Amino acid sequence: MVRHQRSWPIHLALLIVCLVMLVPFYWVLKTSISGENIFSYPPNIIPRAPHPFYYVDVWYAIPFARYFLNSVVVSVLTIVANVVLNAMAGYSLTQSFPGKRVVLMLFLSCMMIPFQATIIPAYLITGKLGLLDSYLGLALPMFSTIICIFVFKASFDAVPRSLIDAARVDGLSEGRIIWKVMMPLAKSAVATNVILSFIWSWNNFMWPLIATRSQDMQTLPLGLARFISYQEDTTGALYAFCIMVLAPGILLFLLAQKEFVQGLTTGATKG
Amino acid sequence: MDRRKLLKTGLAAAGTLATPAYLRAQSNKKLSILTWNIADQEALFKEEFEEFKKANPGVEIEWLDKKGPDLPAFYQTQLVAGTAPDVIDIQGALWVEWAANGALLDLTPYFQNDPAFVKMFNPDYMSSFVYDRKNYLVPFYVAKTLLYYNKTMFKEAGLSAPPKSFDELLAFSQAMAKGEKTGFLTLNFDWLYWPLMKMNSIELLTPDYKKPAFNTTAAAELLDRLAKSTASGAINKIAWTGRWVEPNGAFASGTVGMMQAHSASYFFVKGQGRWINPDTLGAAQAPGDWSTPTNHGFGVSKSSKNPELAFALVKHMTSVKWATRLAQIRRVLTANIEADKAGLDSVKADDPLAYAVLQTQLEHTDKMTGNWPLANDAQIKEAFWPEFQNAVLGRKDGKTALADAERAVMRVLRRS
Amino acid sequence: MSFEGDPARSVRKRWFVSRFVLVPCALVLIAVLWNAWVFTHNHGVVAGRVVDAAGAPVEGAEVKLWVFNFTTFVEQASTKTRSDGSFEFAKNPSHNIQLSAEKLGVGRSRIPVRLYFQSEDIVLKRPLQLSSADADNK
Amino acid sequence: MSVTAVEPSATRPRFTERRSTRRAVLIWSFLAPSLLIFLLYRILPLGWNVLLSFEAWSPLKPAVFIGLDNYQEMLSDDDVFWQALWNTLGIIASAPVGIVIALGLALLVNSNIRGRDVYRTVIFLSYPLMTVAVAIIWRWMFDERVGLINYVIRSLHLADQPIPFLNSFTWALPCVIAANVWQMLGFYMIIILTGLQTIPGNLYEAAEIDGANSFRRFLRITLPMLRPSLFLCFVIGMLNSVTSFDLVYVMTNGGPGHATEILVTYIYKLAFNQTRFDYAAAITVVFFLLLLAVTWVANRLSGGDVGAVEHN
Repeated sequence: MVRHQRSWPIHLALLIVCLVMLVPFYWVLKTSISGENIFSYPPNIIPRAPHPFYYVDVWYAIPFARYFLNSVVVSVLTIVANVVLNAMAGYSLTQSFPGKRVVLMLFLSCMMIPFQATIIPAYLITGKLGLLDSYLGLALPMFSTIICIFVFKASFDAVPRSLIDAARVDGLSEGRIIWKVMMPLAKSAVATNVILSFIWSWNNFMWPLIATRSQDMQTLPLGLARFISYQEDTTGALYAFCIMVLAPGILLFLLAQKEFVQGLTTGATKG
Repeated sequence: MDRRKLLKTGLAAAGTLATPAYLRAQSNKKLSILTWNIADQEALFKEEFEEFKKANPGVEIEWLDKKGPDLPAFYQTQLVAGTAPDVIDIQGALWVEWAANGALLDLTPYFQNDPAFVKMFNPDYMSSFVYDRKNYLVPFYVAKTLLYYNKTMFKEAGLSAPPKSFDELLAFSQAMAKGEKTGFLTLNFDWLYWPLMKMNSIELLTPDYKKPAFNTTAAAELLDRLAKSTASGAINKIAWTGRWVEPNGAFASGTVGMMQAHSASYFFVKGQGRWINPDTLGAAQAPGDWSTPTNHGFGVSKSSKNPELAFALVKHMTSVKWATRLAQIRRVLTANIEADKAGLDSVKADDPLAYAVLQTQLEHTDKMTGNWPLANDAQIKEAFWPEFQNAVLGRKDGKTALADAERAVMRVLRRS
Repeated sequence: MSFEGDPARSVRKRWFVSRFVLVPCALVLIAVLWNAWVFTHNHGVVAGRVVDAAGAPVEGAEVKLWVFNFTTFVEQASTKTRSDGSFEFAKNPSHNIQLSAEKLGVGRSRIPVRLYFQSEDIVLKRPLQLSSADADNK
Repeated sequence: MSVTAVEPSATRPRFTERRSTRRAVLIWSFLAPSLLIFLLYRILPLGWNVLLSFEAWSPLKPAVFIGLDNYQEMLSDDDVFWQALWNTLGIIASAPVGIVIALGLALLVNSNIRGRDVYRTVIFLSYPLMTVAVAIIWRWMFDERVGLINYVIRSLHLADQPIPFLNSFTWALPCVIAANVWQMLGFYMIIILTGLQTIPGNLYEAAEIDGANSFRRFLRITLPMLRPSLFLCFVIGMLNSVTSFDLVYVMTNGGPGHATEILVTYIYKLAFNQTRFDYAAAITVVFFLLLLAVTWVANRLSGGDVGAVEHN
């Protein structure tokens, strides 16, 4: 009874928030299928005479398939590397060892350097590694991300010590402890890593711009950027492009969201 | 175990992906060319390159294209890495800075060896690519500002001809402004608004380019007048806030009386505005025939391994044959006199209005302003424009704005 | 992240029917079907008819095929209508075209045609109707 | 990774020394890859910037040591720098707002109401989006003529004239901030949720027995326990926002005037549009120090160990 009286304001509040979160999507989607005369007021709330031709335009405006493929490859590389490296780093941070604070501070301070300021050295380094204009070169700078390391650390921290000690008593090696005891309890962290690292690599814009030379190494964000530049007159097409670029990310998220969102609640918890 | 296997395979896979395409294609007879956001002409370029390769066997050409805002970042990174493209297509005044920095090759000797080649081009456009008596670029395609006017709105306001003076320009704008309708617009990037200053004989710098010359009472008054007209809606404020899409779009919507923009705008506007035809749209010179160019030119990087070949490619791409093709397909002028004739003829037939627009680009090429051979043009632009913006948008009065601008510009000049 | 292959079979089974497999497969299937359709219908044939204001077929009207290039439509091909007012273009390369028809004394007309993919075969439902009034934006 | 091969047979809990040395090796070898990446792509570039900030250099020009000139110019003689600095601080200051909202949301969706997963999903949905696209979307929402926001405002008669949000000196920055909060909200919420999950339920039970009402329980238990998560939220969110460049670059490109110029965009423009890498480097260093200071303060305030989630 009590809950029933209480729950409707919660729902109301949440519904409003959701509305705020969703309206922009709708607005763009609407524009992408109906276009918009930028200079007629008022705008139509409901798409008038919707048609898919803006998407057709986008498809032929750039080698979409190719860019798409590139983005996918880079993202996959990044995701794999992130899950592995971050798990390792995250685990080490749960241990107490001399110099831990330094490492933590170091990691954190790494986030305080805007990428735009590192373009030139990053480019030179990648060049020294001979990775320019290659998938690996595109992905490498994002192979490990601080946030995700902390996410792993947090969920490892939440693994009850007793469990680990028990495993030690059973004589499991550290590696096995991580793999058999901790990882299963850190599913949520893995999901988070997959999604976040995908997002970052998928959305990365400045680095591919600098690190790629040949046309067929370009990634989707570059396509979008080029699109803004002169195709911008075809309003509808621009937003169609937005949708086409965003779709994969959203799709992946919606697919994994159960593991992701539920993992966060039922995942590694309860000290 | 399986964990390790997984990792191994992962790394192996990554390794195979890690061979850069263009490093594999390394060869000493290799040219790379960087164009400025003209990827839409891929087909044409491919043809040009094929022909060039036939003429010069064993040459490979790598074609790169970046969009305007990104090109500087890309090119400069390449400079630092020592892998700058041999040939580069540059717009606006960027080239001066790079020329001054020693990034670009001085083409003067090549020009001297080949007077016939130089003669092909419009001397005025050619001379806009000279920095301290040296030629650095060859015109690729060119444009300068003109005054578009909406004949329908002119009729409504009882106006017959486009304005002949700055005062008329403001008066006409005022006459046409009511409600949604505004009188005048200008593009504002790359000094494109400078003709407005020039009409009132205001100079940016002293002739020796050593000191600012714009901080005068006349200039202050001008800014205040512009601010007033903007506030009253005679001048659409998009003129001071928009870059490319907004102003052109506004004019295309048919609610703006006049727009000062370069010829490229015509095709944009035509694409958006159904109303446009020779009876509704007029193209004229701005008062005093002043205009600001935004030209594209081909330069050769000093770091180029084989500059002769690079220059040969430039000559090839700007030759009458290919310049003509470009002019016809892209509906632009190339400053290549013959090519432009041919291009104009082909346009004349199926788009008389485009013809009229392009025609203006060949007239009064001696009255071009707003392009100073300054090694720090970008910095001066950055120092001047925001203050100008403050003034015309009514955040500061002209006098203060100009004073601040002068201080900022002084700083830049002092540094160099 | 379950790499323990112990209850392998059942795990694998569940994995195969999970949405992580089904959704991508569905997408791939759609893509394949669509491409199959495209490859069988992209000969670039554009056919239609030209009629006058009264709706009677117009013979010998000049029909032009305009193809979108950068920001403008450029003339790609032109033909004359047959006795029944019908016309047909062979190799239309584009997905965004305009058709203009004109015959002295009868009038002119120009219509935009959007295609779902490049050089899609299409037969215009509505004929181009010539009118003496000056056609739009040209 | 291969260093982890430890034979189960050889390990008995009493061999603690060997184990501990092994663990040291293990720990550092686990950290190594990440550290290497950061060294290559963060630390070294930072060093490069530091060196450059004391020199006069541009591509093709030999570097000349000029001491503190760049810094002097920045602090004494560059209005734009200060403007950009204030705007950046403004964005930093806006992070807590987003976090408070997110905290509220997290508490709501943490209560076991129906369809909470749906709510979570929807609220988080904005974070996976490409920032460039987000910028485009919001530029479109804020559009003066047909932007939805202006439409709403005008149809509610809150304003008779459309507001040129992104072109107005007063509105541009708030709009950018709003877009930023919109994108980060879901992220904050998720982090806070994870934090909430790690609060042992028995604490609440105990408090309930003590008869503390929900508000006091929130103050006494939830908030203190959440401190680390909130700190993490602030730091990560703040750093994300101020070091991300796409949003401003696409929405306003720093304009009008320099109304939305932030340090990142200014650094970029200086380096690549004005070829002043040296000066940009100096600003980068100052920017870095600024963020370091802010983080340190936040760390003090939250009293939390960086990113840690305590249990005791």
